[in-house]
Amino acid sequence: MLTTMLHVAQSCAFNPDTASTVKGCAPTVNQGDNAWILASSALVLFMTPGLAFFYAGMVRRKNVLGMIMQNWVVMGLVGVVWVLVTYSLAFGPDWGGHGFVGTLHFAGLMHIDQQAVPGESLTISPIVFVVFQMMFAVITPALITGTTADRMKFGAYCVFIVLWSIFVYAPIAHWVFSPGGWLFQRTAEDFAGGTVVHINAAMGGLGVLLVIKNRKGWPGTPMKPHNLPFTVLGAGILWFGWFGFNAGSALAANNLSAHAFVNTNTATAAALLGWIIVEKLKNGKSTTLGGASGAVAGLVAITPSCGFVNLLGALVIGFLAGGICCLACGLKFKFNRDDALDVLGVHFVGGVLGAVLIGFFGTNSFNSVARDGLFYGGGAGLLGEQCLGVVCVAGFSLAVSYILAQIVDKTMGLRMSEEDEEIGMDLSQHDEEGYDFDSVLSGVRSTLTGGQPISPFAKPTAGATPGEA
Amino acid sequence: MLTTMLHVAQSCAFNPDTASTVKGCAPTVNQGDNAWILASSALVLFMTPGLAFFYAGMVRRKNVLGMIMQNWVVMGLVGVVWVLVTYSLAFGPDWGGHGFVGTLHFAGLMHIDQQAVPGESLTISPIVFVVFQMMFAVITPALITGTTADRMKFGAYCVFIVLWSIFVYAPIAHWVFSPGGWLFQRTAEDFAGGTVVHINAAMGGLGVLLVIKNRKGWPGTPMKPHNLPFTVLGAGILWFGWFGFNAGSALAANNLSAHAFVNTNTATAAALLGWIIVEKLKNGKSTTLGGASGAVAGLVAITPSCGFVNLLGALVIGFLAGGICCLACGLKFKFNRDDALDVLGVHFVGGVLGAVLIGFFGTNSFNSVARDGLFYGGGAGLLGEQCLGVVCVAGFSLAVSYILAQIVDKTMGLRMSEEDEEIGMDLSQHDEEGYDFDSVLSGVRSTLTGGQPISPFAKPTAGATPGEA
Amino acid sequence: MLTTMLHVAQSCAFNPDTASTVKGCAPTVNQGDNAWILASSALVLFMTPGLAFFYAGMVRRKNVLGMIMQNWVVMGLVGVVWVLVTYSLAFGPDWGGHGFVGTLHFAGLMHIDQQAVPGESLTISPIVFVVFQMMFAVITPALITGTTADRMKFGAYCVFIVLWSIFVYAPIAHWVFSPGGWLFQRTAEDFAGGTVVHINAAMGGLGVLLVIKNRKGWPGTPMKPHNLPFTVLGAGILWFGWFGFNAGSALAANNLSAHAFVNTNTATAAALLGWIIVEKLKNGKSTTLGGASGAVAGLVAITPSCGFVNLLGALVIGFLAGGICCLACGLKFKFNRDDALDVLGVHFVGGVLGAVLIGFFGTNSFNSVARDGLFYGGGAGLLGEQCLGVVCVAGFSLAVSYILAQIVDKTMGLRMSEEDEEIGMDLSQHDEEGYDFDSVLSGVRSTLTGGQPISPFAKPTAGATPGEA
Amino acid sequence: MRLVTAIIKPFKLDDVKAALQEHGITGLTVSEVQGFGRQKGHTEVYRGAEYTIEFTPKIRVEVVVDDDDAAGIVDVIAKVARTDKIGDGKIWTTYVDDVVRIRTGERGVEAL
Amino acid sequence: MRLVTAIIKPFKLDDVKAALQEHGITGLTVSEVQGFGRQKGHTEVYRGAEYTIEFTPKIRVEVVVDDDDAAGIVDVIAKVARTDKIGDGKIWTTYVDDVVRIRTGERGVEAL
Amino acid sequence: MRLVTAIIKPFKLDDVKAALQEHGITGLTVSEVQGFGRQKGHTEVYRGAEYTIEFTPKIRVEVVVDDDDAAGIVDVIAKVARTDKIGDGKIWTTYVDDVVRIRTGERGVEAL
Ligand SMILES: Nc1ncnc2c1ncn2[C@@H]1O[C@H](COP(=O)(O)OP(=O)(O)O)[C@@H](O)[C@H]1O
Ligand SMILES: Nc1ncnc2c1ncn2[C@@H]1O[C@H](COP(=O)(O)OP(=O)(O)O)[C@@H](O)[C@H]1O
Ligand SMILES: Nc1ncnc2c1ncn2[C@@H]1O[C@H](COP(=O)(O)OP(=O)(O)O)[C@@H](O)[C@H]1O
Repeated sequence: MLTTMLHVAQSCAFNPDTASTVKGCAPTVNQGDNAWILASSALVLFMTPGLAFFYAGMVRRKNVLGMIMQNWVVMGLVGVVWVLVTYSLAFGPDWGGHGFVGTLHFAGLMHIDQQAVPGESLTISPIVFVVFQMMFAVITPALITGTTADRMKFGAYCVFIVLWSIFVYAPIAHWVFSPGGWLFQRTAEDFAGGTVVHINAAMGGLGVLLVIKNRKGWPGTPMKPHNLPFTVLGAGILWFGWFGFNAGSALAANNLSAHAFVNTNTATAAALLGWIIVEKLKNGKSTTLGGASGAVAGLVAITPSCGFVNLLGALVIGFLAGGICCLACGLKFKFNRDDALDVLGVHFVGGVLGAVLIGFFGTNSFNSVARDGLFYGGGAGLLGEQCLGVVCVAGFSLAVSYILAQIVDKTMGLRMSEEDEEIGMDLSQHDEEGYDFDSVLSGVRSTLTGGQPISPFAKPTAGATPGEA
Repeated sequence: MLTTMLHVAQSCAFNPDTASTVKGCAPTVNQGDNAWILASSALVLFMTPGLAFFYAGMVRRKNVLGMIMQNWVVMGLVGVVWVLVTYSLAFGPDWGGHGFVGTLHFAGLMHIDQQAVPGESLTISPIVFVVFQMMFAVITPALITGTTADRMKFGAYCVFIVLWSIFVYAPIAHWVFSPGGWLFQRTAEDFAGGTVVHINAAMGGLGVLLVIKNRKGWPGTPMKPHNLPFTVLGAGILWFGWFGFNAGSALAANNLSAHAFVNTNTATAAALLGWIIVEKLKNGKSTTLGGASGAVAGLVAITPSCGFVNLLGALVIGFLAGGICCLACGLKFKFNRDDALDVLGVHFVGGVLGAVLIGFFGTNSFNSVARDGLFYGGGAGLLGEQCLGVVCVAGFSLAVSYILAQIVDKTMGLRMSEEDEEIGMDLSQHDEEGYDFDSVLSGVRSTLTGGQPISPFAKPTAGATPGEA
Repeated sequence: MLTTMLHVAQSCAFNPDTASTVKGCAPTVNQGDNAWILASSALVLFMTPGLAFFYAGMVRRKNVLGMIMQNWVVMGLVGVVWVLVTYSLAFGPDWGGHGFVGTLHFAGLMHIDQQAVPGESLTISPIVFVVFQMMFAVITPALITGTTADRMKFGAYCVFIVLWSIFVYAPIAHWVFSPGGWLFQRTAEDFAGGTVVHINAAMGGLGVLLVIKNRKGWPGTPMKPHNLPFTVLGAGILWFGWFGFNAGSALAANNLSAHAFVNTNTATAAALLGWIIVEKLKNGKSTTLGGASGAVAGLVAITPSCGFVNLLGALVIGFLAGGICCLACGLKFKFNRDDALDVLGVHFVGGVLGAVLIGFFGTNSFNSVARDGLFYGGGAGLLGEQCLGVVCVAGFSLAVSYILAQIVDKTMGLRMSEEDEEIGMDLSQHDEEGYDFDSVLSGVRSTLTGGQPISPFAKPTAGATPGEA
Repeated sequence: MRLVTAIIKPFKLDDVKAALQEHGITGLTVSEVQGFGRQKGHTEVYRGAEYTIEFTPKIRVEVVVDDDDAAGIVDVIAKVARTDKIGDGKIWTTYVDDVVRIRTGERGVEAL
Repeated sequence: MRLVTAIIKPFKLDDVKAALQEHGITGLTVSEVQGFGRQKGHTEVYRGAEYTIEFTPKIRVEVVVDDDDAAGIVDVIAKVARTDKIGDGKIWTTYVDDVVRIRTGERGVEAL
Repeated sequence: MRLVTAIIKPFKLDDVKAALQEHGITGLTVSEVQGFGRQKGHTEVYRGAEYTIEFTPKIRVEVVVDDDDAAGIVDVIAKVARTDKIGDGKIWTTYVDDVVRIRTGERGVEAL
């Protein structure tokens, strides 16, 4: 993203006064680039249901729907908040020139024609940029649910997500992705969101975790995954969609997208192997959950770096991410912090690895706006910027997330009651059950009680004659 | 779709005599547009398996495969019928100039080079248009199964679907989508098929429902969803694929596709929230099934309007669709009509909302061939056209569907026997069971009886020595 | 693929000396083509998880994860091996001019700028070609698991797959797909991999089967599919992804891709119908598994032919493939060879049908580099080439696969112990269980024993206070 | 006291439960079982491989009752669960020494 | 010998098992059942259609013990499984003629 | 009459059923249970968290038979279900007062 946006920044894009209208620039929209970024946007959207399954398979049966719903509803909440407010906060003209947050100039997508004008190098429609970026804003808060699984009240969770999108996601996206952002201007490199998405989400989760504490009974009570095929299905969808995430971040269908694509796949493959090899060495057997987790760790780690490293870099970053994240997942027991589905172990550790290793493996051999890292003669400057970026994003996200969680907890209560937690999210939060497999008991042990209370104009159906129309 | 087709109509496209060949026009095929519509076609194809899971999760376990199969087989039936006959009926040169149905000029895709020639504005290959439209023709009859779930005989169902494609879908697609169609020429607006797909399918379902009546025991017998994660999986696939459906209907990868894309996502997000808010207010809790249903309601409602309204319009249409469809689902109990999976409540109500609200929210601010609606100073003219379109499509579809269902019922019998219904579709229609989870009993309670009767050249395998090769 | 590669071969592509650099040729990269092939690559990648579900649904519950993992890990293994070695073996400059295998010139993607240079007709980035081809190399060995299901040791399986990729896949891909390959030069036609992928994988499976023999208890012990919805989900993903596989093999978003697309869908639809009609006639009922299998059979058969036949050809090939593969699945009982999930019946028979029928139905009416088959006045020449291709690929693959399987078996042991097979792959190979649905027993019958042995820096957590943070 | 065990057709559970409640029974325990008997199973076909499922799903209902009630309860179940078709199931009774209600520690008839 | 059958709340299984082991029991058999009694079930809502689930999931524990141990075992279970909330379940004992350990063919108390 | 209850290894069900049929038994009822005993369970590992599953899946076979047949039936099952490995299971018999065939209302041995 950095690559192309840089040029845009240097031309006219973020100065509403000089910007020409879409119509005027229309000929420079390249339909091929548009086609790829539209497809990429759809791919990234699909990642959120994918994540829902990745997570839902790992929780106990009684929480399957609660987990799915927490991910699903983010598509609704952020989908609306983004076009109304947060897009503008993230990508609007910088507010006051501090590089901290954007103004509300593009709120409700007003004046959007003035932004992301096809300039010297940005060849996609402005709205395509809006929707592509939206999908990142959607999946990021959804990642938080992996840490906080099984114990948040649904309503309070929704409120938290909206606040978090506004007060955490939008500023950080501005810092890193927007040409006016202060990290962007220091040329900290983050191709597709290692800091903005992964480190940010993991710290968001940690912030909430410090408020809501561990699950009841953890770690003593066994909390086995209830449906690992779902977890692998989710991981498969994530891998698939991540090509849009990473290769789409070139904002064009050019050679750079191709490099990002091959790096993404290579690192993911290497991380998959890295994770299961470590498992094999430590436990004697490699696991399917490990294979799925390793792939995700690789995808996370290559996210910031896919446009800045070469194939060797991708291989090393991926392999290290797989192996190290595998080991890192055990740490939560040591710290006695119930990061339920290992968001810290995978997204924080993987995200940091990916961001920091750019400082070593970065090379501008195929990406002219990229800088060389330590191993390619660029000195430690890039490494310093990368570390600065990681620390600032992590620190800001953790602090503000913790404060937001405290506010919501004090006002509405973030955590479910012990009894609700025991019953499970599905029944306690949604009055639903995930599965009804008891082929025999189904339909006999339950009774349809009363009518359709949901309809204001429908009378109770007690009088309806069954089976007759 | 309307947008681009209009120009095509004005040039040469549907006059076989003057049409140039593909080769001649080839340079004007834009590969970027082709790329997006090819991708969109794949996305829309994927919606049908998605729909299968959306529905299959909602029925009882004993009907899971029957439901999946009814959706799956449509891809086979319509996939063949479309290229042989119905494409031509829908998009062929108008027959007799009444705007009612096309001729068989393109049957078997003959002379297809003459159609959809890259003219002034249509920049995709003719065959790309054929396959993109095919996917709409596939999913539309599949929607019917939501109303008629759990009680149709498989063979008779297949016959009905073929007839329906020919006698209902093809003419209505001609009316609305083909430049020669009478509704098209009155400039009734339907960007991606609110009338052709959703209202049409819902009325098709109602037509069948009036013939086959309610499920045995409905509404007294509980008929709980057996696998809600599958339903959400299906909804996720639908949301993903719908970007192809709606943004692909611009038939190019241009600014209009971008607008359709952002409107689609915005309305869907708003509808998701609208549905679960209404649930929360009425029942005290919002549900996962509601979240999934709300998204689908939003997707339905924005389908006709995504290329004609601005962001505000999309927000309002989506939110209303979510809330109102949620309430509408209760109506079936009042009317004592077993619309099993609420196709009327979601697709009819949502489709009507989306089509009619164009009359209010329509604006030509970003789509030059669009008309302004009531709220944008365009007067009531557009609203009138929209209502006319809705009424005519609904009336025609209901009437002809009812007649076709009667014919099939009188000749082959459409409805399963009571006993088969009790046993479930999986065993009674297909001799299969969806799941075999009884880890322990599996493989002991069943016996492999006899050989492989399916093979004409294979002898019974009774004599085969187990476990030896 | 053949079409476009041919021209490339004739220009400069495979001569490293004369090749211009990417930068020099960059203007001739068409972003629309790039967009479609990037999207296609993502689609084809998605097929492998799809295949995992297609297969995993058909095995018994106790093997669900083992089956998924065997497919999943291929994405890791081949993902790494491909960029390091096998891409170069397959598509590198021919080694010694025999057309047998490529050199290591492109190993590690070095010198990749010299290859697949946008020449006269190849308009995508070289790396895009690499990743698109990678996805084929990934899914092909994964297909083998269908034959060998439920009985291979995980570690030995991984070793076998790596060897097979190098010694079987790479040479055959070179023969058929690389302009330097001997079959390519004889103009044997294989548009998207009927020989390279399907016949090759099926023979690979047979090679292993001859070594590891039948599953314990087969055919006497019942081995019912445990989750047919997963199988259909997988088939749906396969159908969706196959558009990338086939229409992407045009390596552009042009009219040829459109033809390949419509042929793919048409043949698949016809095969779906062909299979269930044969079932209906033989067994009295058609099945969901049949519908899914028929679609896959059609996809297999149209793979080699989609760019060389017209609509009629696609219809006939599809319908025949559906019907004949359905009958062929019974043959394994006659031969007493436990091809567990019918890879021979579907991929070998379907692949051969598709490849050979090009000899009859091939036509150059829309693909200028294609040859006419028997039915279009081209004589028997093409048929001869097709048969030669089939026989050579099948023979080489079977022989080398058998030898590799023997080597691995003699050194590491390929087959699980009887006891492990009885326990199932999930527990015996991975210490995991697919599902934990016993809502009640879950969490009570198991105990979290001891700490997190995986982490070297974490102490056992025995002392952690449950439920407190 | 007596333990009445009934193996019945699943779809009869609702009626049986209602009838027992009417008869004054306040508690019972139900489980899913697979029955083998005169009733035939069914056939499933997967890619031409035919499986015969010889067991049919049944429900086991268990009620502990006072000795005097046992015969009446058996009659009620026998009447309500009957469809006159093969596979309607069996009822048997066994002698129970002692019953405890865990919540209160009550014993014997009090515990029911 | 006696067969002790206990219907308990699922989350109590672990404690009951541990207590029985401490009491010297070396084997038991457990199954999932659905209980109906004073304890109310719960409600589920799907698109506005409300279902009442009247059965609650329970665990059935079965232990065959020597006659002399029966009373003690019943007491142990009754104590450990108790939560004082409705639905804690029941325990009953029945008389067992004969027991065989399949592996060895041992009979009676030896077989336990 | 007697109720013969056998806890066996799942994969033995087929043989047991066949042997009982040969012995003249026309009906039986089977259910899935979890056994705890001398036989060890297994271990599962998820992201390094290790779970021990102490229960092993078993099948419970129940047959009501005439008093005279009981001993023979027990012997048949004991013989066929035996693998000589730990965990083969148990068989026990209890006394049954009364049996009813629901379909016909027949009682006692007639009802079997
Ligand atoms: N001897 C038996 N012991 C235990 N259960 C039996 C016995 N005979 C039959 N059953 C149970 O009763 C059910 C119905 O028996 P079946 O012979 O099919 O029909 P019917 O009772 O109408 O003659 C069987 O499915 C089985 O569960
Ligand atoms: N008469 C009975 N026969 C068999 N099981 C019973 C009987 N009464 C109750 N149960 C079982 O005991 C469980 C608890 O009973 P319930 O009446 O809910 O609470 P409590 O035992 O605390 O009074 C029920 O769910 C049911 O499984
Ligand atoms: N006292 C008992 N009461 C009820 N069931 C028992 C008892 N002891 C063992 N079982 C059952 O028998 C099964 C086998 O017992 P186990 O001790 O593992 O092996 P074995 O019978 O070979 O000594 C157990 O899994 C359990 O289901």
